[in-house]
Amino acid sequence: MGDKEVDPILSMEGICKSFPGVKALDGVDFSLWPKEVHALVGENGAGKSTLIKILAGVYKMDSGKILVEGRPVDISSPRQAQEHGISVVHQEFTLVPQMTVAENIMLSNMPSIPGLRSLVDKKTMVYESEKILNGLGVDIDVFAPVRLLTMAEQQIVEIAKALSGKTRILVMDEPTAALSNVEVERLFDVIRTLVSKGIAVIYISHKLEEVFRISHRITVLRDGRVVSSSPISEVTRNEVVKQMVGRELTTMYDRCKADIGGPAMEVKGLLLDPAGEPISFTVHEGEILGIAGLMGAGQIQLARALFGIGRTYGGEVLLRGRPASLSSPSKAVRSGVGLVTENRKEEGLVQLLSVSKNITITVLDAISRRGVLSSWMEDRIVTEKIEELDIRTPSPKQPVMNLSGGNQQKVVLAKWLAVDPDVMIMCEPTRGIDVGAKAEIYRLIGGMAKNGKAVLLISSEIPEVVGMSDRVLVLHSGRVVGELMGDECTQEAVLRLATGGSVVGA
Amino acid sequence: SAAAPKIGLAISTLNNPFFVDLRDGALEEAKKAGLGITVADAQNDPNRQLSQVENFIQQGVNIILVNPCDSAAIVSAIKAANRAKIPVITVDRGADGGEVICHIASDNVQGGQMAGEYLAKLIGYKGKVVEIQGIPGASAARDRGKGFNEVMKKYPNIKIVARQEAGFDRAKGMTVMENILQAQPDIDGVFCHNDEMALGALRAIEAAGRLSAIKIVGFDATDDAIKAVKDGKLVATVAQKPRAMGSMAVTVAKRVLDGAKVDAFIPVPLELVAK
Amino acid sequence: MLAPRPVIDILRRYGMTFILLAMIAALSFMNPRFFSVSNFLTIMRQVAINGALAAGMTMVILTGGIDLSVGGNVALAGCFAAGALQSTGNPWIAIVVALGVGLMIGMVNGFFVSYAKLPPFIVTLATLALARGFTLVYTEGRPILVDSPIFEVIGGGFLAGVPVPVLIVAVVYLIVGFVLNRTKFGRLVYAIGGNEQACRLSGVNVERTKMLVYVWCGLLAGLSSVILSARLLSAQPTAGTGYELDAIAAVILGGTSLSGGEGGVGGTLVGAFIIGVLANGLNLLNVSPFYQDVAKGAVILAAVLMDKAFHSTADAR
Amino acid sequence: MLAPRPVIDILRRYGMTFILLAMIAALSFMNPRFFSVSNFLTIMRQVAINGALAAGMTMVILTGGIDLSVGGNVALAGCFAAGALQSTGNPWIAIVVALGVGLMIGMVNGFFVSYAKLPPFIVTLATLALARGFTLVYTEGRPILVDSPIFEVIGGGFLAGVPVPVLIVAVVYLIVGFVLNRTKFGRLVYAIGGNEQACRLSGVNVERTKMLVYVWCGLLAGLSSVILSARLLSAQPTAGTGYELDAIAAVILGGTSLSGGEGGVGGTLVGAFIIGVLANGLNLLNVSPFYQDVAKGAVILAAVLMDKAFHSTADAR
Ligand SMILES: Nc1ncnc2c1ncn2[C@@H]1O[C@H](COP(=O)(O)OP(=O)(O)OP(=O)(O)O)[C@@H](O)[C@H]1O
Ligand SMILES: Nc1ncnc2c1ncn2[C@@H]1O[C@H](COP(=O)(O)OP(=O)(O)OP(=O)(O)O)[C@@H](O)[C@H]1O
Ligand SMILES: [Mg+2]
Ligand SMILES: [Mg+2]
Repeated sequence: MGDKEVDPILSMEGICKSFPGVKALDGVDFSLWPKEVHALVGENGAGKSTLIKILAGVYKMDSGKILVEGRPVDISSPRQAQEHGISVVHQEFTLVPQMTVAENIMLSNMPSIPGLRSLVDKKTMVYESEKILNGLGVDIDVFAPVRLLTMAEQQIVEIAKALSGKTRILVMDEPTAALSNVEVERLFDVIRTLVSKGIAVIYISHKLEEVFRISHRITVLRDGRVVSSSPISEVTRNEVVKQMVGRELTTMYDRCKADIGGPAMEVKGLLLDPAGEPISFTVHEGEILGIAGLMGAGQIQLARALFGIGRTYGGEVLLRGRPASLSSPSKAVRSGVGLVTENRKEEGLVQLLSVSKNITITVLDAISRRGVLSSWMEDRIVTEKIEELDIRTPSPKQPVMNLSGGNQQKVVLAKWLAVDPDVMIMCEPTRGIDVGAKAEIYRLIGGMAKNGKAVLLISSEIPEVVGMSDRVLVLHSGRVVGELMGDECTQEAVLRLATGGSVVGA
Repeated sequence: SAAAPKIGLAISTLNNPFFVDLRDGALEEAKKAGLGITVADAQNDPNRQLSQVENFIQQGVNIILVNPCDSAAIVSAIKAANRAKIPVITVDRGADGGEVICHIASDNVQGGQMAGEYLAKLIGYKGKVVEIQGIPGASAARDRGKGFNEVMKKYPNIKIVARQEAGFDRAKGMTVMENILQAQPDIDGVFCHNDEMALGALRAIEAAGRLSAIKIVGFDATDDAIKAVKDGKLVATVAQKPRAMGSMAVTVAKRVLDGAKVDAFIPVPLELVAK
Repeated sequence: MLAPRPVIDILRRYGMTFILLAMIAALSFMNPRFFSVSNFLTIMRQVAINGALAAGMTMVILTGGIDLSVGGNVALAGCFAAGALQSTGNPWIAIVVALGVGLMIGMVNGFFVSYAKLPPFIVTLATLALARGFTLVYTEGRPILVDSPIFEVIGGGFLAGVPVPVLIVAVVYLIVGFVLNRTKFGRLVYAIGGNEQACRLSGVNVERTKMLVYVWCGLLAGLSSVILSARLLSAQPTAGTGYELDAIAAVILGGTSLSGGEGGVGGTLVGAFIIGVLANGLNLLNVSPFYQDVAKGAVILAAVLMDKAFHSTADAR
Repeated sequence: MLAPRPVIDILRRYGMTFILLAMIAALSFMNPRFFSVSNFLTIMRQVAINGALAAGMTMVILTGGIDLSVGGNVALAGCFAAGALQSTGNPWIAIVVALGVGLMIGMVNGFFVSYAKLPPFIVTLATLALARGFTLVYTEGRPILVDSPIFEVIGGGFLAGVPVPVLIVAVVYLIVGFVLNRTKFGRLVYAIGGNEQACRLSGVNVERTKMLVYVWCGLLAGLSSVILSARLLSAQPTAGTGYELDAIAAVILGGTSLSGGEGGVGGTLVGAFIIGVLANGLNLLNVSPFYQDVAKGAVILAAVLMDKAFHSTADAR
């Protein structure tokens, strides 16, 4: 428990950091005591990641100082941060895709053969990494190359990596954005164990429910300034939300259901695996169809198959009653299907390009005449989307890589909202988005349905799926195990099906 | 084909009409004599040439004609052939070691001297001269430059105002000459280490309208160069008679294979081609 | 909000241009003959060929690819064109042949890179060998005369006081600049270089775009071959040897990254001029050929170092 | 889960090896003299130099870099070593000089690439020019004789029936393979090529690792220069021209990607052999030199295409 009598293990005082056009941090004071989990919350772009990147030696602060155990320290590289016992799980993954899970976990602490410092001890590496993964309660093949893992698995590897060294201060920037409940629970167990051993944790998350369960202290950032910092017991969730977004939020999943029309997409006997079971379902115009399941249940694979990525072994897909060939993403897009990928960094965005160029990449035909782009039409769409999604960027010309994680996610959404496809498949659309903006995005998704579009919503956040969908399809190890509608569609029912149970009363 | 003795001809480069002519001379003669012949092109890389001679030895040729990329670097290839008891004849460029039955060549140093003397005479043994060199370090560039500069040193009133390199290449020759023309308001003569560069330099000089004032001498007497001499655009080029050299090499090879004795050095006379 | 730092931003953006200007100033100081209209025209004429090649190379490199075949392309296109000129006597047919050969090689490269998904380095290395081989087979190693008044004008003529090759290349740069900055295709070139997978998942036809990029590069190599043989009034079977490296060097000096996605054709022009001015300057100063390579290496290294220094002072972090 | 498909996986993994074997089979069929112990020894001796260069190049390319300076390095190291041999008469000193020069050039490359963060293409293009220039200045364009029994043994000797250069290169491959697979440094080489930013954020000393990679490459170029001058018993100022392309081609044919992170030195050896066998076979078959480039281009293209086909059939998606 954070104990004010003890000296803080870490103090950051008067931290300022500016980027061209943005003052990301403006005199932030932040203290961390041993044995505490200190939550850092705030809107997208509030400066959370910037603060911890300064702590991690990624960015150099403009002014301010950092004290570790009361002594001023100079952290100008990630290596120096590590030497002070600071380990970080960054918001964007820092994995080497071609290397194995074990090698990634032990990358900065490669064990060597006793007496031969430069030789890698592969046995110890495997043993150590398996130990860490077991501690996290997951079963991931440590010999698998990371590029073959799902996002959730990669997230866990990322966490395991931070746990591999001798850590005194563990920083986690949205560690659970890609995790489902089961893994979150395991992670919390690990965090509690670490805290009991005297490690201090900085925990950044937009999932306030988690924040209130795990942390002892909470600091709210807003526009690069600390709005409040207090023990968790002294604030309520609503107060925190109000401090973050400056207003109260009442309803999240408020949408007036649209009129459900004819079938927009019919999936008939789709085989994702030669030995698997065929998947069939229909989604109608104006309908939001949720697809739920545990990690690895195959939702993402299904979504990708419907968008022409990855191989299928049979079955057909009808769009508005007509057979459609969705053999490649470009064909899918032309047939009126869109896909918000779950991995925004690798698959969603061109990091070097500006916000505006990322938004319009899906609608270049619409904003050009005989191949020549019209900057007027482009500006119009971009301005509209930036406003609609409240994308915080100093200018539409800002390279997307300079945006905060949540704002990057909004750009991914914006580029698909700009297309407005007949069938919108969304994988984890609100990953990394703050509570304030989430409600807005839900409203936009609802709006799509209202305009007669069909939405396939895939998310590991069961409340989101349940709250938004007209109907929920539950997957369990590659099979459709149930379909829930209306009152029977509750979190408990979804979870029961997803873990292999059966529908009550069915 | 097992009956006819086989000749291996290792050529330094076929990216140059001179050596193409040499090869053609050899091929014609071999055809006439009914000998099998294998040609290898080292693209001016001595190591590749060594590999090719090694490959000839593997192939079991009866005699090797080699036009070395470099006199020093060819020695180990010749020694390898010596070990395999395959006779070696060098063509155009000599070898610094190993046992060579016969060397057939015209002397590049002498050619440089001829070019120098002729150019000096044409400009009245005084004035400003430019030397455009071949690939630095290549033996033809070394030898031709050596002969030319020996002559130039004899005449105190001739000044070499620019000495630049153009890689034996026509386009580069033109570019380099353009640049030199910018720097030098008065030029009386230009000597180029080969005709390709001379023809490039000619283009630059023509374009600058200074052809009447500048005498250009090339080297190799390629078809294009001879035509330019006839048109009065180049004043001269040094003919090495590559075709003759090639056919001579095969003739000598046949004599060696027939067991006859041959001279250790057979010079192929140089000739100054001028109008 | 930070105060804008216009000076530093300009230095950062136009670093290489300043370095080019500094080179020109230094050379003018060392040899007054360097600084003359006629010498500048000479330099521009000389830069034309590498300039045209480098423009196409910029597009290829922007997508994260590379084209090593341009030199072989110049040789093959030039010799075929000269052959066509000799047999038909019609210079326009010859030009069409040159462009056609360039286009064909570009299509072959593009096909293997984008549809067969082979590594561009090895594909274009193979087509380089193929082009060189076919050139030798066709010419038997001998140059072909180009005898046509039209070619004489293209190589050595003037229009409104500007050498024709310079005009041609200026137009090329305007077009390529326009294509890269203002068209859908150009936008996709950058996007694919930045993140090919993200483009594919946005429904972009990545293959067609990459294919087209190699076609452009091949076409511009064909155009270069016309300029080159017009300059020499002859087509050389060995033409273009090593041109790929010069073109790539111009692109990278100009700030386009080999990994793609960043840069542009304006920088490439500056890069091509740096290389051209350097060669011209070394000739004018009559630097011994033995020392020219040393000077060249040192100047290139100094240029990128200085450019980097501008960037670092401008960088926020 | 899919059933394991061992045959396809082997094809996928060793595709290029099969292609090499197929080439050998075809050549043996076309010319029985090809298939003989002495010819294989000849090929191995010929492959030695490119092999040593390509081993170092593999490391550089695995980190996502490139080293164009190896050819110039071979020339400079060879000439300095030959000079040292002439002046001291001690072949061991000469060998140390060659390795030292290689190491130095590697350090210069490494410094500018990793600490000054300049693009490797342009840095090594500059050091290539510098090395060529210094070679010319030092030798004044003249080759230097290498007259030493030790060098004769290195270039042409046998040990237990195996040519010495082949032995040297075999040891090089064993060492480099071991370093890449078993040492921390080797694993970091792969990691940096896979995701440099991730390595940096993980506290890996990226700079030192990249520096070392260029040092290795330079050192192996120095070693190649020893083998080359021992083979030729002379050091050439123009030695090594174009060797960088052959080395890079071997690396890429061997399955290492130019973007880094994937591949290995075993594949590179196969790649170097494909290039060597092809050259040897074309000579033995008496293919006209004019057609050799065509054949070379076609075979390389066919090889990567076939390898790709193996991969595609093996790919699940
Ligand atoms: N490298 C950069 N260059 C320019 N601006 C940056 C850079 N990194 C962050 N910013 C800006 O700094 C501000 C703070 O960003 P930061 O990533 O810290 O937000 P965050 O609180 O982590 O948000 P999120 O919840 O969306 O992850 C944002 O306005 C962002 O645009
Ligand atoms: N490209 C690939 N190659 C090999 N295996 C893969 C590949 N992509 C996914 N997999 C495997 O297929 C299974 C299903 O993956 P999928 O991404 O569909 O899961 P998911 O249900 O989306 O899980 P999560 O909720 O964790 O994202 C996983 O076991 C994953 O490791
Ligand atoms: Mg963040
Ligand atoms: Mg998933």
